[in-house]
Amino acid sequence: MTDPVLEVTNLSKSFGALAACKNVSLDLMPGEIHALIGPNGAGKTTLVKTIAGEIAHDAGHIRFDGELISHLDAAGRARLGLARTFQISSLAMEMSALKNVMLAVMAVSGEVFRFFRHAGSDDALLGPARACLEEVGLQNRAHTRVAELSHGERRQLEIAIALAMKPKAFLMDEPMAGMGPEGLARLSGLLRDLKETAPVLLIEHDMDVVFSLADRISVLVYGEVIATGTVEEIRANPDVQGAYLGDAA
Amino acid sequence: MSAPFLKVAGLTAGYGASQALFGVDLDVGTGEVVALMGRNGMGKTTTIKTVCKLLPITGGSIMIDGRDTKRIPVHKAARLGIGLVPEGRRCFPNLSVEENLVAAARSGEWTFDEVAKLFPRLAERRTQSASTLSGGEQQMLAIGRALMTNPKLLILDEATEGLAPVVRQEIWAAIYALKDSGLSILVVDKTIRELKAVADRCVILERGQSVWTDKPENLSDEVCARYLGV
Amino acid sequence: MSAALVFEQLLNGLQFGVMLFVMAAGLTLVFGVMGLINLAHGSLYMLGAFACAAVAAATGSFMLGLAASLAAAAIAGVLVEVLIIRHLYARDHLDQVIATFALILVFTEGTRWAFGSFPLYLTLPDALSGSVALPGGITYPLFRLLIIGVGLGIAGGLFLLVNRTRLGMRIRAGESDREMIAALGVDIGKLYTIVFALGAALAGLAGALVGSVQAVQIGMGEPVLILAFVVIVVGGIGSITGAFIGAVLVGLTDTLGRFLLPQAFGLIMDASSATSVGSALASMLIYVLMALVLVFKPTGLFGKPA
Amino acid sequence: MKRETFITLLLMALLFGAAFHGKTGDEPFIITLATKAAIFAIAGVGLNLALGYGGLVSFGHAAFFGIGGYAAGIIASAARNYAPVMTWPMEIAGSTSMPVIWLAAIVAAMITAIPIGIFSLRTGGVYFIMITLAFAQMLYYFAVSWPAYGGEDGLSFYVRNEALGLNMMDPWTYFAVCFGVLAVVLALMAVLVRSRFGLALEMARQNPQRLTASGIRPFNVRLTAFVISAMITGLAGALYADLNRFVSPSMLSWHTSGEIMVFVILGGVARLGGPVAGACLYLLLEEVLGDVTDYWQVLLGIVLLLVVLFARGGLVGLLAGRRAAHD
Amino acid sequence: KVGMITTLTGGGASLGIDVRDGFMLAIKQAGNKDIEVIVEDDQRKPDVAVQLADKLIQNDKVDVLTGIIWSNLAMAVVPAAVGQGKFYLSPNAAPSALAGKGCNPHYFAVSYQNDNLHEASGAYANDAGFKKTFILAPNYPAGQDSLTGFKRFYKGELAGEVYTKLGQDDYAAEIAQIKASGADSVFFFLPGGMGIAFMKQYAQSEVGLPLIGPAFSFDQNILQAVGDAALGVKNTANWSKDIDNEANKKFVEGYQAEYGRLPSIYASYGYDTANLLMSALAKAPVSDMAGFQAALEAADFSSVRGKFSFASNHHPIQDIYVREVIKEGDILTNKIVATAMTDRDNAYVSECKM
Ligand SMILES: Nc1ncnc2c1ncn2[C@@H]1O[C@H](COP(=O)(O)OP(=O)(O)OP(=O)(O)O)[C@@H](O)[C@H]1O
Ligand SMILES: Nc1ncnc2c1ncn2[C@@H]1O[C@H](COP(=O)(O)OP(=O)(O)OP(=O)(O)O)[C@@H](O)[C@H]1O
Ligand SMILES: [Mg+2]
Ligand SMILES: [Mg+2]
Repeated sequence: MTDPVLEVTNLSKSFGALAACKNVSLDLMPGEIHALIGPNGAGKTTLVKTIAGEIAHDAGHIRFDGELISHLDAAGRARLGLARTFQISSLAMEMSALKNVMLAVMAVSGEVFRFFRHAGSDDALLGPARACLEEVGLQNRAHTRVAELSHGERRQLEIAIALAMKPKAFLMDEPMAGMGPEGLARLSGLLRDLKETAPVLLIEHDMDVVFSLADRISVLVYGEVIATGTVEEIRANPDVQGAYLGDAA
Repeated sequence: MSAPFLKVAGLTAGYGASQALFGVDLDVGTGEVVALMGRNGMGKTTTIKTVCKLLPITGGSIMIDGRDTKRIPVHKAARLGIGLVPEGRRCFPNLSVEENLVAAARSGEWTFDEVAKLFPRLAERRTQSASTLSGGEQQMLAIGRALMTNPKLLILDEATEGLAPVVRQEIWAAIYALKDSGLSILVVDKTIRELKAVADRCVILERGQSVWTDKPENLSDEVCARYLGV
Repeated sequence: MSAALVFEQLLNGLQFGVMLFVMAAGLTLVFGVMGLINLAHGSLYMLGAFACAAVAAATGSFMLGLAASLAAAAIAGVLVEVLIIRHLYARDHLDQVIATFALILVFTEGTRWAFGSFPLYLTLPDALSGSVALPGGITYPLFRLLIIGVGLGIAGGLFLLVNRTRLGMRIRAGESDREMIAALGVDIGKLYTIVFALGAALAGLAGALVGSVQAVQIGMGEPVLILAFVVIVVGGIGSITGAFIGAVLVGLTDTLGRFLLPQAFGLIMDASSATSVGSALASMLIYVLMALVLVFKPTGLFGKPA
Repeated sequence: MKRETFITLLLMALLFGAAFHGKTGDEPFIITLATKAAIFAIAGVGLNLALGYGGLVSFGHAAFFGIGGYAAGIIASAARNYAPVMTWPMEIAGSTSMPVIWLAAIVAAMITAIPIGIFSLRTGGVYFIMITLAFAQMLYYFAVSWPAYGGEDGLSFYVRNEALGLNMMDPWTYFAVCFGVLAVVLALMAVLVRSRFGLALEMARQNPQRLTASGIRPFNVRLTAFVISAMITGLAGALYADLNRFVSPSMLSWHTSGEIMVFVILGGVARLGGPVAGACLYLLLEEVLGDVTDYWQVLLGIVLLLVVLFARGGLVGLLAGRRAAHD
Repeated sequence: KVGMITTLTGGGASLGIDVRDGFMLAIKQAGNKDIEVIVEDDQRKPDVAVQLADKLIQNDKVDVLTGIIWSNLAMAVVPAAVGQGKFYLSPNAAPSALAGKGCNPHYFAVSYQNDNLHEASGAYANDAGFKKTFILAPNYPAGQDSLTGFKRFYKGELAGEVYTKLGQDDYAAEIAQIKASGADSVFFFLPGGMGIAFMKQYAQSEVGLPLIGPAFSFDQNILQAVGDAALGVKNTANWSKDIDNEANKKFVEGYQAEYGRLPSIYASYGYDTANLLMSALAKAPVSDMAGFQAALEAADFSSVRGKFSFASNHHPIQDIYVREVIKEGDILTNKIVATAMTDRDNAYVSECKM
């Protein structure tokens, strides 16, 4: 049996009296898309934030690529190959779309403290950045300021940036939200290809997408994982239907 | 049918020098639900912003309740009865949930208690700062906030984004109820299936122009493929 | 060093703190709540003091002077907001810095032009001057007790205004997203004019009150400006409670530092150099305090984490 | 050539032309004024790296300006008095050589900026403004009341320091030196902001969360920018000390911080030529309006207001238009 | 050609304006058309002052500089100016550094040496029989010099010695210390607004101990702002408007007629400076450096202070008086009540080698 790329054991996190994650255990195997679903406010984003190292967890362990990473900060974890997308787009509004991606390319190359060479004409950055924009269908918007992109286009850019980091695993927080049907189809295809190189922990409220893409699904309710299983198992689970799916099952 | 509550004709608008709308026609009658559709970046949000006077009108006209809005400021336009749920939520992060709701409230049937009935989660989080709400909770807050201004025309720009399926169903149910109570609604959403069920009419935008306006029944696969990419 | 002296110095520190709060109150509103960097706060303070002195001299009534200080500063506030600040909300904060810096020049030299270069006479009416005996054998100037009262009153009033009224919510909402609050039907422009004028009026009142125990002169607003910013930042931007606690903390630190540091150094060196080293350190003390607070609490004592 | 680059060159040409006019017209004071503008422009270029490109609004750059100035003053006056600058932990002799003094000023500014930066960068936004002010004020009060180097009275060293055997007391020569330094600093800055580091810095300003998620610590990037910025401003301080043959705590006061900031904002934040434009305009106004009336500062204020209200993005913004998204 | 660098804007403008007005009055009264005065505003910034000096010397080619109010500005300008061979006549600031080792043949202080008035206060404290004086001044060189000057002549015991923050406005803590110290008198040097604030607060605290201080806090322009709180306070000065001599009468009356206000001590320094300059010019042209210097040294003019001569380090030898604040009608002003020191030169004469 292969080892999981990402393994979360008994992770807990509270905000004051509110326990956002309680004893969550979860893993991400190579080559899979593992969907994380659950009602609003269940703690999904919180879980992603603790895994990414943006907020500290109270208890539990996070193992990535076989190593414990709890002691690393967010930047350190990103450098190990853990890329995340944000539920609410987090981009540099005054930069062009291309530059946003170039920065990610540069970050993985590790050569940040270079003061003299012109970055904007550096093919080592430009080439991969252009390729990533093309993957998400933004090649025509490369030189547009992010502030001038529409909401859906920004969502696509989020994905392009994550791609540019060439990570070992993706944490995607509602990547499809705000994207039109066309972008949705494109991204679904992209994720299917991508999971072979790097598995994806996918948070998504669009059940059509989840059911068609996910290899495994975990359901988080009130901070607890109430079920993990295949699409069929989850669809059939009455608890999940009641708490989350409604008619969408 | 009486004159439409919102009447947009030949509207052009844009962001400074870059024009984004090149002629949008759109009517929303009293008690009518109109769906505004189109691919990403086609001008849906821009249309809505212009209707709310967040962007200046550069050509064409917008009439709300029979009044030309060309020269009136944002807050006056809102007071003509528009309740906006903006794209990207835009809750006031430094205010608590309750403060977000009551800050701009105007009297009418929607009160804090009514909103709490629709979204019990908001009542639970009453004193929490809006900046720490989950994405979905913020979305609920934005909808509640617009309702508390007791508008005559509710504008929802991707209001169901990031909401769990159950909640989304509740919102669509609420939209039905609102429509029955005589509220006009202009809605942008990406789930065509649900839109079709609730809308009286659909308007499709392409490159800043309204290119197709008709009943949702007539939204053929061919039209969808051509304008919406499905 | 007797216990009575220490107690009196504590009282002095507290009183100085409250006085700082009075000086900072207007800025708390404009900067702390509206989020507007207003360097001209000190100028409005000066304007209030000059208006009070001029009217008090002309009419012989201190009370009329106080009213004039409120009115003059409020009017100046409205003018400034409508003519200048209003056009800058949508801009970078830095544009506000330079615009209000320009206003300092205009106000300072404008006041000098109108009132001459010499300090003005402004002193308390007999009814408010003199000392009262406190328990413990301390006599304490009446007016300073009065300032404590006024400070507490303003603090309470502002707290209620900002945290308990819809006006307060709307201002705070406007600080984070003006466009959105306007799109919800609030005339945020008018609201901001009113609040700015209120902040200006408070600055003017503080100028008149504090000016009557200090000097009414050109340039009196500049040190106040920095102090007021220190107070607000130590307390945490946006929090009235914070500004109040911050003011008292700064007041106590400054007063006790001035008093105790030279004595402390006196234990380890000769008297003369102890005074000089001690007071050199004392003059830096509030900045040390601010730096320490911010290093340990990067958003001030009561500020919301970013 | 990009419009902004062109404007920067044009500004430099104007500055040079003004000084040259002073030389040919036998009005040495114009040269002195141009020198002052060049020096403040250097300080502004330094600040602009932190404030404009890095979004780190430092209200304490007077600290570095003053530290640079005092480094120059102390070393030069030590040399003139044949006394060592310090004897512990090692003995350092004074010097009157400008390059040595510049280096010392840069290093002194760096040494001061590192701890200030480490502490200040824990905060952000307005808190950053105020904590940098706090550190500068501490130094200011220290300098005012510390008697060793003249306290509030400051420290005179009478004659400018020397370099390359040139007669620095000649205004034109000294102007040429300062102008040269300004040109070098501008060129460095132009390269720096377009480099990889410049890209990271821009992201640190616009969206630190994204930078972190990409694996780069915003703190490191900011600290580096802050320290480089301080070093440039420190160098300007040393030049200013030499211009006046005098240093005093007023170089450390918040007015100086404010003034440098005004130059940058007036000229155009995050614009290469911004500080040059700002310093030149401000000093020019001061000079011209001073002759009009005793109350000239009212006029100055009004002109500044007009510029802010009607020139978005400062002077360079007015001339060059909005910055394009890609460059 | 005279270049005057003085403070005309901002906080300290009143002093600069008085010096300028006094200076101009003297020239006008003398009907002198040969002297051209170029006045520049230093904004109270040392660096600006230095640059203005450069300007006046290089561009306007002035022969004589004057006008600076503040010691720190003087320290910045004077060495540079005399270094370039110009004469500098100080109408106010005269820091000890320029009186002792830093003295220069081309530098003349017309006003006093900085320590003088403080020394006189010390001497007066003895005369008044004070045994336990509490002394305070701001913590900067002039403040430190002030307390040193006071102590140089004061023979009693110190009840306390306090340095306040420069620009401080609230003195409650110091006043409390004074009350607790068991002092029998208070000496303070707090120029400008600091003095106004201190005296008002002192009066409100009803401490009641006698105050003494140098004239700077009791200047004609400040007194009105202090109000009745200043009444009866003793201060030491080398000039007062009631000094009885022809020159002073002409000055005081002329000043009131010209500017509509009573002259301040700074105005008197400006006036004397101009008269000294004109007296020297009458003897030798500036181009004759040695001759002009000798003519200045002779101090052959009628000073509003009465006796006036220069010590070997170019600082005045003069009488220093004790004045008391009184009310003349509605206006507060000073009246001489005693002489604190006669023919006082200064403590640095021997250090000056020129
Ligand atoms: N800093 C915080 N302080 C207090 N409560 C918080 C904080 N951050 C999150 N919460 C609360 O924790 C709960 C979990 O939030 P989280 O963002 O993880 O939800 P989510 O599962 O991602 O929901 P959604 O699907 O709506 O995005 C929410 O109820 C939220 O209000
Ligand atoms: N602030 C802006 N400045 C300039 N152009 C803008 C700005 N915002 C949007 N645009 C442009 O205007 C056009 C219409 O954008 P709009 O946001 O209205 O699209 P949309 O239909 O709402 O798309 P989405 O479904 O992605 O939200 C797009 O081409 C977009 O790039
Ligand atoms: Mg979430
Ligand atoms: Mg949109």
